[in-house]
Amino acid sequence: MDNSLRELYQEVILDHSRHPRHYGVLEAATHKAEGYNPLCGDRVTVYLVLDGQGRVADIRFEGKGCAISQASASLMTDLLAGKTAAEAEQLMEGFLHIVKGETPSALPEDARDHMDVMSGLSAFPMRVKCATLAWHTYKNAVEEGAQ
Amino acid sequence: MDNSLRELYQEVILDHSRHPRHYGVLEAATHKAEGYNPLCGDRVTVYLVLDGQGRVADIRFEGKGCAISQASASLMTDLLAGKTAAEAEQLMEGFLHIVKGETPSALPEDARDHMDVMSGLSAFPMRVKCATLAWHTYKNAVEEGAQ
Amino acid sequence: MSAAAKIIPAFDAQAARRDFAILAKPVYGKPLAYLDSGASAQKPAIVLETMKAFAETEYANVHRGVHYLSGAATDRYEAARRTVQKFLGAAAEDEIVFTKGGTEAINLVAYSYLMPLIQLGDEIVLSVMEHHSNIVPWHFLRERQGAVLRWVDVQEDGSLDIAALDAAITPKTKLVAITHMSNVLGTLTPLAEIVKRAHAKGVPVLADGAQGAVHEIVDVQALDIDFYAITGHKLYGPTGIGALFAKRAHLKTMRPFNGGGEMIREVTRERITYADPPARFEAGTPPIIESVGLAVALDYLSGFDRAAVKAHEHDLLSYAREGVRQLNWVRVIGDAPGKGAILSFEAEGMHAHDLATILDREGVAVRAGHHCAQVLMERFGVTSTSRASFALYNTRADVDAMLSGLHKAREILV
Amino acid sequence: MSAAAKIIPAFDAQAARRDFAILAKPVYGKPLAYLDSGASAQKPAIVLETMKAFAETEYANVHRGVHYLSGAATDRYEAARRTVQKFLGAAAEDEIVFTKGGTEAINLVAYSYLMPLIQLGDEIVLSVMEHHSNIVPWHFLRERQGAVLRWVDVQEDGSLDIAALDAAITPKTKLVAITHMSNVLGTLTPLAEIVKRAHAKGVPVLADGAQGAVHEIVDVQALDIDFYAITGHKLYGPTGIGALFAKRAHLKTMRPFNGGGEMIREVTRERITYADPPARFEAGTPPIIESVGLAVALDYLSGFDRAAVKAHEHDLLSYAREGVRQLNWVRVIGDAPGKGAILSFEAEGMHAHDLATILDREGVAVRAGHHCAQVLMERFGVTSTSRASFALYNTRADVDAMLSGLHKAREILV
Ligand SMILES: Cc1ncc(COP(=O)(O)O)c(C=O)c1O
Ligand SMILES: Cc1ncc(COP(=O)(O)O)c(C=O)c1O
Repeated sequence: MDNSLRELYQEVILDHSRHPRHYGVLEAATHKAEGYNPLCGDRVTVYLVLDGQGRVADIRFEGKGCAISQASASLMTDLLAGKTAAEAEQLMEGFLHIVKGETPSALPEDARDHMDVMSGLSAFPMRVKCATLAWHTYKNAVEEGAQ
Repeated sequence: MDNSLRELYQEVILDHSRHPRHYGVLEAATHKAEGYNPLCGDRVTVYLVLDGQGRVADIRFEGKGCAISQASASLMTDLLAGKTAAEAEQLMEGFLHIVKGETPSALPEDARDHMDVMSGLSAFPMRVKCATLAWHTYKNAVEEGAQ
Repeated sequence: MSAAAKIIPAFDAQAARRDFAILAKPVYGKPLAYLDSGASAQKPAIVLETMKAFAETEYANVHRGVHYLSGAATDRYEAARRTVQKFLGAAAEDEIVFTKGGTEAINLVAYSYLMPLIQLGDEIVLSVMEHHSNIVPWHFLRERQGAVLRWVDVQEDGSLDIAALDAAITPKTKLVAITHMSNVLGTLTPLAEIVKRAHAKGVPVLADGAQGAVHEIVDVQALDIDFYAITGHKLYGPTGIGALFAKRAHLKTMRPFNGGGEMIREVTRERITYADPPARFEAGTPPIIESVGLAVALDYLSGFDRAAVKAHEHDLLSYAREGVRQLNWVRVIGDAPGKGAILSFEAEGMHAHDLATILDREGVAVRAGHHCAQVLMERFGVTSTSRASFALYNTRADVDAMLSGLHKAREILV
Repeated sequence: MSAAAKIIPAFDAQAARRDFAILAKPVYGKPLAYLDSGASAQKPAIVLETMKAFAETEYANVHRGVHYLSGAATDRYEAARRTVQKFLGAAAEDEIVFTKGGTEAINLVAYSYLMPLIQLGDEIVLSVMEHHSNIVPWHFLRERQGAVLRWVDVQEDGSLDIAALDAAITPKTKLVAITHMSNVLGTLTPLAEIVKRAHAKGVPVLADGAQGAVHEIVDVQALDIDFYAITGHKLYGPTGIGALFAKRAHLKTMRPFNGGGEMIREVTRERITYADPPARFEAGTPPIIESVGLAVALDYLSGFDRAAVKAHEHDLLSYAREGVRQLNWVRVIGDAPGKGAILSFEAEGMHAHDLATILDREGVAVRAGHHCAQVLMERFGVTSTSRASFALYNTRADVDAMLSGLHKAREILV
């Protein structure tokens, strides 16, 4: 068995994809966006409650897609919940680096540990878009998704 | 000097092209057509007087073009003048064969001799259209050019 | 042993494989099982070598020059047109228009034939299994001119509902646009019957032959079809070229599509007249080297006993279908009788992209996604499928690799 | 010795010739003097070999697959886009749309940008020296939507009358469509100045760079130009491919041209949404193998000192012009200051086709005809000219062959 495959589809990822955290609609969402990958038809909707300072007071997602896109969305909600706008920004930047196999500039140790489960993606450039879909959707929700 | 060139641009051809026979407008034309070669911009107008039986009672042409197209038009008018419809048809068929280097089926001896000056064209397939322009225009005049 | 299987020895796939250098090149250290010819076929050496040799010895622009190379190139280009004519069984070479691909061939009909005819409320009949290339051009006419798209459903097994098609043709129908062979289901449509019914109501028919021409012998005269579109790169030929067959009577009335060199008769400041077909529809420098490649590819394909090739591909299809049928966690989509050599399926608990990624590492190249057929995906309630498509160079070993890859994927993902 | 001649040693045309196998192949037993690169350039070995090698090792359809070959091919295709971006000095790769050629690139602007904007009486400014590819698409808008074509004349020497151009731009002008370099006269137009004047009046500018990009270093950002069209086969690349540079702001608002796979976001029975540029304008399977060839061709060209290449070509032009000037029976058409390496002429008492036929038998390939520029022919009162166009692989020996051929032709014809 290909090692890079084992690393990509490691247990944490599969667990996230089978049992996604923060899954479902957030009726009270202040921000919301739908992401779509036209190549595979995968979809994800990200719901946010941002407080006055832009802190992620609550977050949920809903979606249909491959293990990578679902796991990535689930992982993202874990990471972003409770974070300030600046922290979230930093996390997103770090994540985008990690999945491409680049070294993120500055990232809190624990976030990095969490994200490291996704570093196997760098061997699968064609799947990077699956992993970043949720994050780009989150960003869209913040910037253009005010309800 | 390339022999095939000498044969193509033999004196008879150049003479026809420099001093075309039956050149000019035929005011009394019963039939008329304009031919155009979009590749080189060459033009020829063929004027006919057809009598009741379709005999070529008179013929003229006007045009602008390369030595081959002008010579061919001039030669054609020499050949067609006075011919019946059936004879003209046979001449045209014979000519189309000769310029492609094929053997015409049946052709009066003297016409064949006249046309033979054009047989050098078969070595220049890219120039065949120049030689056939006048003939196709003649045909158009007969079929669709009634004045 | 089936009748089809008995014919197989007439075609030697192992020998044919040697014509395709890429098939011998391992992927991630594994033998390549290329099961994505439905997206694009690999090209035999003779195609690549002839294109190169042509460019090294006879290349120039076509039609415009009187010099030797220009004449040689023009001869090759026009000979390629005759090769396509013969391949499709067209009555005359001037019924063949070279395009940049299958998509452009269909767009040519949309822009040049249908656009000037369409009035608000006019209808276009198409099936739910069309490729986007045979959907979007008609959607344009809906968006821009108020045409109405009339969709014909397929049955559960993926076969075309011919009665539904017949019923969909009304006095307002201006065209039936239908695939010859579905790139997802493999379904072959009864073109002759479709044409008969459409013509009975005075409606012309366009067939998208991007897949059909690869697997079936096409005879546009016998079909009496109005338009038939093909694409070079699926026919073992180069990219950048395709062709449209259109009946001469249609071509004569069609207005130009792209404007430029070659397609005009005369241009002045005030007005313009157009060249006769097919030149009228071939604006600009055409894909000259590609036309030579396409001709060689068609000759290559026609050089085989096509029935034997079909039997071989069908053997692979049956073998693969049998293989996945034994996995009760795989659902095949498309099982129409007599279908062509394409197998689409869903595997329980596995998204097509994850499956394809795992197969890839096993050297197995399949397609995953909506296959440019989202309307069909919707029809079957899926967002994507996995697809294995078979070409003349595939063997049972390729299928075996896929089947064993499926097991590995299940181990990893489920 | 002129200043230009002094720079020549920096570029070794004899060495470059060895990259072009076809140049060593005699024609009618005579050495080939290929002076028709303005119609289409020959292709260096590296282009042909790379295309073949790519097809033999990394070929698959692009964008749609997750398997190895599909990824490899997609990488090459997108890398080619970046090569074009760099070649034209564009700010971003998504400002480059691949097309089938220069003609389609201009038609794309006509269909996708201008067609939806044109109202009855709106004007398009173009020069009388445009190639049909930069005339006919605008005639379509005249025929179909009542646009008005405003023609800008050239001066007797073939240079653009910039004051006339300025005057032709009115409040009704929707586009200035102008060649960068005339394929007949060799005239280079002052694009930067044209753009400045047009933009001052709020009018966008399209440049037909089919010839210009071959001989000039293009920087679309420095020019601030809106659209720039190129074609692969004149740039020492393959047929079947070209590209359009368009400013991102334009691409964003432009509607689709061809409809099909790749260019959509989502397709349902009722509606359709489109992909972002450049994909929106690349319907169907693109010219994949050709994109790889084009990238190599551009790298090949850029690998030389372009100023030295230009000096070399200019030396050939001067040498040829000097040669024909000594023949008082030859009239050169197009003598604009700083013009590019194309020489058109008429020879007294010889029709261009007869002349070209005779030159051909001497191994000299020139173009004869209207060069897809009938409006220009009319302007100069001719129906055709002979044209020698120079490429990096030409030498003074080619010019000598042409000059001696001219004498022979006069012997025969006059
Ligand atoms: C059924 C069908 N139609 C049309 C097309 C479009 O052909 P192309 O992409 O070569 O333009 C394809 C292939 O993508 C296809 O499978
Ligand atoms: C000035 C000019 N514009 C446009 C074109 C059209 O390019 P293509 O024929 O490659 O489409 C050409 C070449 O034929 C040209 O010389």
